[in-house]
Amino acid sequence: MTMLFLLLCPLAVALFLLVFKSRFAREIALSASVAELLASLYLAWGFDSQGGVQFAINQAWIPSLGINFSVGVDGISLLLVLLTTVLTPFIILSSFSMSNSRPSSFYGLILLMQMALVGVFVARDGFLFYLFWEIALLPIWFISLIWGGEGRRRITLKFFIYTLTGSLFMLVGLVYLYLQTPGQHSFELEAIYAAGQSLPAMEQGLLFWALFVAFAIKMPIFPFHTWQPDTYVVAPAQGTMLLSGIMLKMGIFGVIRWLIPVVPLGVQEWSHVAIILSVIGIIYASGIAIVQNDFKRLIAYSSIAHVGLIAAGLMTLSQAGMQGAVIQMLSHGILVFSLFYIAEIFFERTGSRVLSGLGGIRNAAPVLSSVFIIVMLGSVALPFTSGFVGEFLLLKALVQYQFATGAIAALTIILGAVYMLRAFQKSMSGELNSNTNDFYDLTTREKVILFPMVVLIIGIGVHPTPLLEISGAAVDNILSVMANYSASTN
Amino acid sequence: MVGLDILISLIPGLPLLGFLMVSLFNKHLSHAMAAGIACGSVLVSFALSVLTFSQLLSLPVEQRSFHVLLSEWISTGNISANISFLIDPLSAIMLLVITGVGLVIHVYSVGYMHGDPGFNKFFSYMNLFVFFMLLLVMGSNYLLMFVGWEGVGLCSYLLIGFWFRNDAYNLAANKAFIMNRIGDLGLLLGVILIFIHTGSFEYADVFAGIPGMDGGIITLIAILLFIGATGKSAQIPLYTWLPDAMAGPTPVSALIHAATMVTAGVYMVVRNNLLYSLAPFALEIILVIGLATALFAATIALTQNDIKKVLAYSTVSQLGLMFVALGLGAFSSGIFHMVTHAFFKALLFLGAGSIIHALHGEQDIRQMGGLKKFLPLTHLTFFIAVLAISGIPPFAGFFSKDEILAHAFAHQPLVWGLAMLSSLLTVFYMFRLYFLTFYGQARASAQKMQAIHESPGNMTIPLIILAVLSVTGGFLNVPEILGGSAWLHQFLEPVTGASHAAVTVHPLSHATEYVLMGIVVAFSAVVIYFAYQIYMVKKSIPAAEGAPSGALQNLVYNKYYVDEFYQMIISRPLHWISEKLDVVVERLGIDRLVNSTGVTVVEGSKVLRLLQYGSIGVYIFVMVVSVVVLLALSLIN
Amino acid sequence: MQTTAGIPMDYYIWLSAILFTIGVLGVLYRRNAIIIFMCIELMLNPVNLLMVAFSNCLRDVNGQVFVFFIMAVAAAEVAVGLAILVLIYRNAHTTDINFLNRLKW
Amino acid sequence: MNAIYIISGLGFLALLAEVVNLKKWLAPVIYIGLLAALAMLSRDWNNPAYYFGDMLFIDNTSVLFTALIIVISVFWFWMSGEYFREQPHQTDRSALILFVVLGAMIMVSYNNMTTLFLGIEILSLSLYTLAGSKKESLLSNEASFKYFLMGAFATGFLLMGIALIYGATASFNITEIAGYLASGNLTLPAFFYTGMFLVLVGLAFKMSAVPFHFWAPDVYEGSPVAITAFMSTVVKIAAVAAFYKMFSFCFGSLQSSWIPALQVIAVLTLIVPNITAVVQKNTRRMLAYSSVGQVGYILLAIIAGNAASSGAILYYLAAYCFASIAAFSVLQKVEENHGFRGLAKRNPLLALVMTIALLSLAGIPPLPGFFGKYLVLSQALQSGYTGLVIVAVIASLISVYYYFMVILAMYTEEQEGVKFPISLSYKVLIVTVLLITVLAGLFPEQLIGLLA
Amino acid sequence: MSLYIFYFLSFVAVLSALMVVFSRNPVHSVLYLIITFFAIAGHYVLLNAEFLAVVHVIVYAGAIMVLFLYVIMLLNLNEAMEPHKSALLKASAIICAGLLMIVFVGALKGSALIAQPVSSGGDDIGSVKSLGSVMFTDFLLPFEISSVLLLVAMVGAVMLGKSEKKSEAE
Repeated sequence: MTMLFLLLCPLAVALFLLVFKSRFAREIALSASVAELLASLYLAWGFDSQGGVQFAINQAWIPSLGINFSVGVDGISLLLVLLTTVLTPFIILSSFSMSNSRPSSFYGLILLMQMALVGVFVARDGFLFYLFWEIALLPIWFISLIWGGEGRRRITLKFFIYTLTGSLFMLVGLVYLYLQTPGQHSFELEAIYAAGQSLPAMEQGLLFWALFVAFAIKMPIFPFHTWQPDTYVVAPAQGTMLLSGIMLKMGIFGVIRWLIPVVPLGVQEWSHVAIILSVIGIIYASGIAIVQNDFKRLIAYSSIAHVGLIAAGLMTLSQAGMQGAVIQMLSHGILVFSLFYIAEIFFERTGSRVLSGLGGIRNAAPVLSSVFIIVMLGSVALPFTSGFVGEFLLLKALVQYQFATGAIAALTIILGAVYMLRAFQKSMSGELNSNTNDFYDLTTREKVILFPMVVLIIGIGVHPTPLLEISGAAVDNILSVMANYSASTN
Repeated sequence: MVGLDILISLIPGLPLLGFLMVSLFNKHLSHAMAAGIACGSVLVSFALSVLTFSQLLSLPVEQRSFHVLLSEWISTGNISANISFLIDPLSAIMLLVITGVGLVIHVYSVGYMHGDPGFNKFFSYMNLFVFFMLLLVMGSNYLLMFVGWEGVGLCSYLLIGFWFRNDAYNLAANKAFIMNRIGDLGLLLGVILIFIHTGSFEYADVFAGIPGMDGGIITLIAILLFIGATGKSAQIPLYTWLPDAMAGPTPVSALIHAATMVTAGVYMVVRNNLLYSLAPFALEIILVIGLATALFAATIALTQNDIKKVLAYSTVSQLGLMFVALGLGAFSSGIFHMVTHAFFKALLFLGAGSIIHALHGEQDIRQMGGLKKFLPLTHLTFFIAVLAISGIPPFAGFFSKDEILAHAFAHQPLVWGLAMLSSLLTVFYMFRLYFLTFYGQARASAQKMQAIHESPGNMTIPLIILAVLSVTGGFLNVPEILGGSAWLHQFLEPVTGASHAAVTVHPLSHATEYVLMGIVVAFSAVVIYFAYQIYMVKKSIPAAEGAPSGALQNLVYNKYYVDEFYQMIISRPLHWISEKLDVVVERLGIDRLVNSTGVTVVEGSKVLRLLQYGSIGVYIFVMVVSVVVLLALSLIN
Repeated sequence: MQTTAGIPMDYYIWLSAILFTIGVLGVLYRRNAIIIFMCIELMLNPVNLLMVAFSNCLRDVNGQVFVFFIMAVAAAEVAVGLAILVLIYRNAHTTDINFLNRLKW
Repeated sequence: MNAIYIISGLGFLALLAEVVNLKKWLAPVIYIGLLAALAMLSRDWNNPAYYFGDMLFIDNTSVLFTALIIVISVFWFWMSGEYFREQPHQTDRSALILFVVLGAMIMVSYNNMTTLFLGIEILSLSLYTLAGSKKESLLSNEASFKYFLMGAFATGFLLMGIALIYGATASFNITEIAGYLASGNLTLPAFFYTGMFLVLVGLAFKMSAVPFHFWAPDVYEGSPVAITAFMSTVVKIAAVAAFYKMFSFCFGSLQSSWIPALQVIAVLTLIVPNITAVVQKNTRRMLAYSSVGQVGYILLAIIAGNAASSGAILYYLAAYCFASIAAFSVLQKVEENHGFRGLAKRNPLLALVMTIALLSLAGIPPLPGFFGKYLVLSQALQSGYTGLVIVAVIASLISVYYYFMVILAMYTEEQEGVKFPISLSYKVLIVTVLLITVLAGLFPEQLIGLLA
Repeated sequence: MSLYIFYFLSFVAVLSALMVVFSRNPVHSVLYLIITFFAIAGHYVLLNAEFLAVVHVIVYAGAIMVLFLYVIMLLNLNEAMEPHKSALLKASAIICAGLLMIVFVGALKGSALIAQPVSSGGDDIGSVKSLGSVMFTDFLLPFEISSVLLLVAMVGAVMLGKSEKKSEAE
């Protein structure tokens, strides 16, 4: 029931808002997202971290094509659902100060997006997964298009087509797997696993690429990332938050759920390439972030770097790597949301996100400054912040995988510090200038948004164990698939 | 009676609490209350440290270790890191130094920071620093040490950039953080490797596992950890942040950049003495780098005119000396020097702070002089500190430095020679500083001289306390030949003893030791005389900025252009590469490639649409051709 | 195989092919819409001929019946086609097919 | 079968309405007639039978295609009602349209070359006139003329093909021909294959498959918009159904000989129009190219030649037709009101409907266009045509570009011009089409299952 | 004997067909086309399809070509108004048609009929009687729909041909 509510509540409210334009759109949307949050917390409450898939619903949908409405959560799904439901109310809240000529559509699209994101994370049917995956693309595209900034037409179109390219290859891959399922074909997760695992190495390798490219584009991993910085910059703040905070996790989640256990041989064969690309991406994106002057663009590149580390760690196929990836997904979601919100606050106050035009904000806004420092520390993975736990686990996995790779990837802790400190210094320190003269400190609403994030950043950093426990069983499951598989082939 | 576990947990817990209270209620607390909370928390911490220390002492030697498990931190799969504390002789000594010196400096700061708008913030940061520093030394595992390690770096960053309106200070803060991070990278990799090869982060488990490890790995780990140390303890090549870090308020320089944080590297190496003892190559590296740093920094200090810069380079140099000790395998000597150095260097900085305070921010020694009569107490304590750092018996520095030199001689006379050279240079520049500051003509502007005054009590009392410690600190470890019992050495034995199996410290004959002592003292006296001749008799004043000077002097004055060198080989290329990555690779390369697929389609579209020529003749023509082709294809089939 | 008149079936096929090709040639060669239209009629005739020949050859009446329908269609097409041509001529005063090229690209 | 009687009767009625001056009653009569035809169709469901000797064969497949044609026609009349009323020759046009429907119905149920040929001609001749029905417009004239001339030319090839096949098999009856070909113990004369390929050309022309598609963009652009809508839906269904029946059923046993050619045609049909559409500024012309491009996917299903192909084709056509009807309904209103720029502000409902329609055409889930493409591609993949599938995927990516350009124009550009109202009936129409589209996307099983 | 008649008729048909294509005057084209039709009618006679031959002459020569001629004269087309294609286009048209011919040659050469007669119509398959019986039994439906076809053509032609002013006045 809760599962259905999680999917239907935002959908229903979204449709309501899209069809009947309401004057209280934002209040309605906020309530819906809070209800969603409560529902997901209820889910977490009843979740048994030792159990397998829970709250499952499996209903035939298109039986002739072997497609079922099959949803359920395991630990990893649950955490990502929580990330989605936690961030969405804050994203909605963050938009309250936005001048918006079509609020009803805006919030409708955000809720639609939430539905799709939750759907992606809970789907246990290949087709359903693809469906939600694609549906998620539409609202965000419209949000970026309609409420976006300069150059949005070209950029959002590129974004859409680029990500669609990947998705279509994924679809081809999924259909191929579907056709390999024995008897009456099925998209059921287990069936797809069985089908993929029974394929010879060569085909698994090809399938790896068909699926991986989709995920790599979504994350994005170097060199499939060029849609991302432009899109982040041009999208409205809430769009960017959705994109970076939650949506890019779809790609990582895809790798965990729909790639590694599906084609274990293919993954084993090609994970090295994926790791190399990811590690290049870390250094490359960090390097570019260093010279960015637009704060949003800087965050965008930093996000590529972070995601590169996640992907690299994940591809080591180790317990630490996978756990690190999961926890880092949550952490990154929170951090990047906060960063983009801070960027938005700059923009609202000064009309600019250009770092060289800011400065001295610390004088005027000590609370914001403190929050920024904490978020920044999380971003550079200082211990006792959420960023550290994941990054440490990921680096551990990478070092274990290969020392040199790990060492290169670990450069991120230096480069990350370089660009984040630079951003902080340029925007916050120094004397106030003509742009920032009228800067004022956080309003109550902004505090309501940012303080919980700060609490989460430090909370997860100091006590990550509950989260790690939730995902532990699921991660072990996936790893045992790999282990069984390599045991049976050897 | 509360359990000792809880008391131990409170040692770092209280400063954390202080930090939280002061920072969360920043606006609502008066300066006095904030100062009270901050100093009070450190005071209680200190008291608890003393209590813990006494508890430790009351136990037999082999049981002197408390392990307190506070909670689980990261736990997944086979990875398990706890928040747990280890109190053993080494951490107990560190506790005392940190909370003790920390307390003194907290009190001093109340006076020094008086009236600063960021007063509360300052104390919250200071408390946070104490918390992290305590975590660093108390943590019972590598990961917790790393937490403290990074945490103190953070506080250092926050406090260097404390006066954030000044962009130069901010840049200094960034530089400190980033250079520390370079070191941290090494440390982190080392820690990860340790875990991978021993399966645990806990010191106890790791030390048990180390002997079974491959020698190459041990050396690699040792070097990686030492990279961490070079960052935090400002050794070549990562030392340049420390002089810049003097941008922070002077108490910060005293606490963080002289007494405690920068010695974390020393602590870490001593903590891992077993590991290092099994990696002789790493020890060699430490020795060489320590020696080089000691000499290099000392020469720079000779020419500096900023009072804090001189002290900063002196710190670098002294830290180098400590690493020389570590490199020689004389771990307890390193700790000994660290302790005494904490006393007299903190005193020097606080004294300098007092001077700066008195002169309203003036830091250039060329603008000082003749301050003896205006600041008598400061002068006296400063003089004690100068004597201590110069190794004049019976001040603290004499004992600790002498021990290191003795070990050096035993290892290799050349090492001894170089180490002694550096310590003689130290003597020279310290006396140069001392003479230029307190004697001769008052060169400060009249305006500044008018308002000059001795610092208030809450600043001078700390000076006195530290002065006493600088005088007596050496008696902690009076060597046997001077009739002492080398108490500290004995006390640390449970910790450092682990390395004895692998590292043999050659004992020197008593005669040799006496001779060495004599030589050092004699030479020091000569150097003092020279300094006296130059600065008291000839009354020479360092040249003003831009005055012509010899190439060598220029080189040294400009710190060997190391900053510029780094700028040239790291910073600028990094920027250049980043710029090129952004503009060339990203926009003209990858993105262009992506866009070009789109452009190709659009261009293709422009071409293909011409096919739709509009004229029926053409359409039919193409149709017929298609039919022909189709039929021809069918024929071929 | 031969027709009842003793002429080999191949001959009719060849003849039809030639006439059909001439029709196609006319469509390609001329620009006057009416002539082109006539040439299309010229293409239909060999089809008729072929049908009849096959019908004869196969002794199957269906082929001839089909020819009636082709004729009916041809007549209907001519009616509509010429109506369109007249309409265009009324608006454009030309029957040149190349003149009608506003719709393109 | 009765449906065919009803539709032809309706056609005559429409002509009579002019004579007896009952024009006002015409529209309701047509609706009732179409619905009655639809009801009659249900009697043929699960009741395959030959009619008129063996001229027609009505089985479930043809029933569904017919039903689709009639349903689309209902919506078409609804959509074009207002436009029609303002034009002369209302009854003539209605009659011609009904005859097109008749031709289309014959084309989906034919069992004999003769019926096929006559069905095609009834349909084509009506369309030639309808395309030119905006008589004063030179563009309309041109469209009509191009369509006519090329159509007649293509008919020549079709007939030549039929004649050659007749010569080789001595029959016009496709069931007989199929049986004859399937018997397999004979060697066919070479000219049979020529005939088959000429038939392919003739039918491909009607379907507007590349390279026989040249008429389509020009005719779609020049004709009155309602007629374009009709051509791109009903006519396409009929052409596709005829092609499918001819090649999958009649020539099914000779797959190996026509599949290579069809593959080439499919690839061209996927690539050429989709690329060409990219730079189109005129939305109607863009939709024309898109409609040509959509045929490529259907060809893919025909090539795949699975048991499930007919279901896939039917679903694809239904999805495509509903989206097209929606798109053209909007287009019709928008062309009268300053184009698509800034439509979202001027009439959000139309913008929404257009967006959904375009998304469906582009194959974005969960809209039916996606399921259509999915079915087609999965079948092609199942039959091992991976290369073709990849071409189709690339083509559909390209198509996203030009569909989305319209959406961009609607949502991001500003256009001077006031909001414009649309009638209630029109609103109901487009909302209905929208709902059908969305529901068909959410519950595809029901439609796919019909032919399973 | 009939072979010679075949050759003669074929020669006439091909030659006049070519003249249709190549004569400059539209009226001449029409006349040549009529000759072609007559030649083909001759073929029908040769093939025992006398009824068809008669119908052919009536429909094509009598109705269709008259219509053509009527339109040409209505539009007053003559040699002077005849648009000309460039030599290049003409050449390419000829080459293209030549290619089509070659393909046909390739496809049709050596073809032998395999199919056996399905309905044994005997020698009188071309007679009115046999045609009629088939037309109104087997081909009843096509016969009926061709009425629709003609109706469509009629309605269409009228609709297009009607003067617009009149319709506006309605």
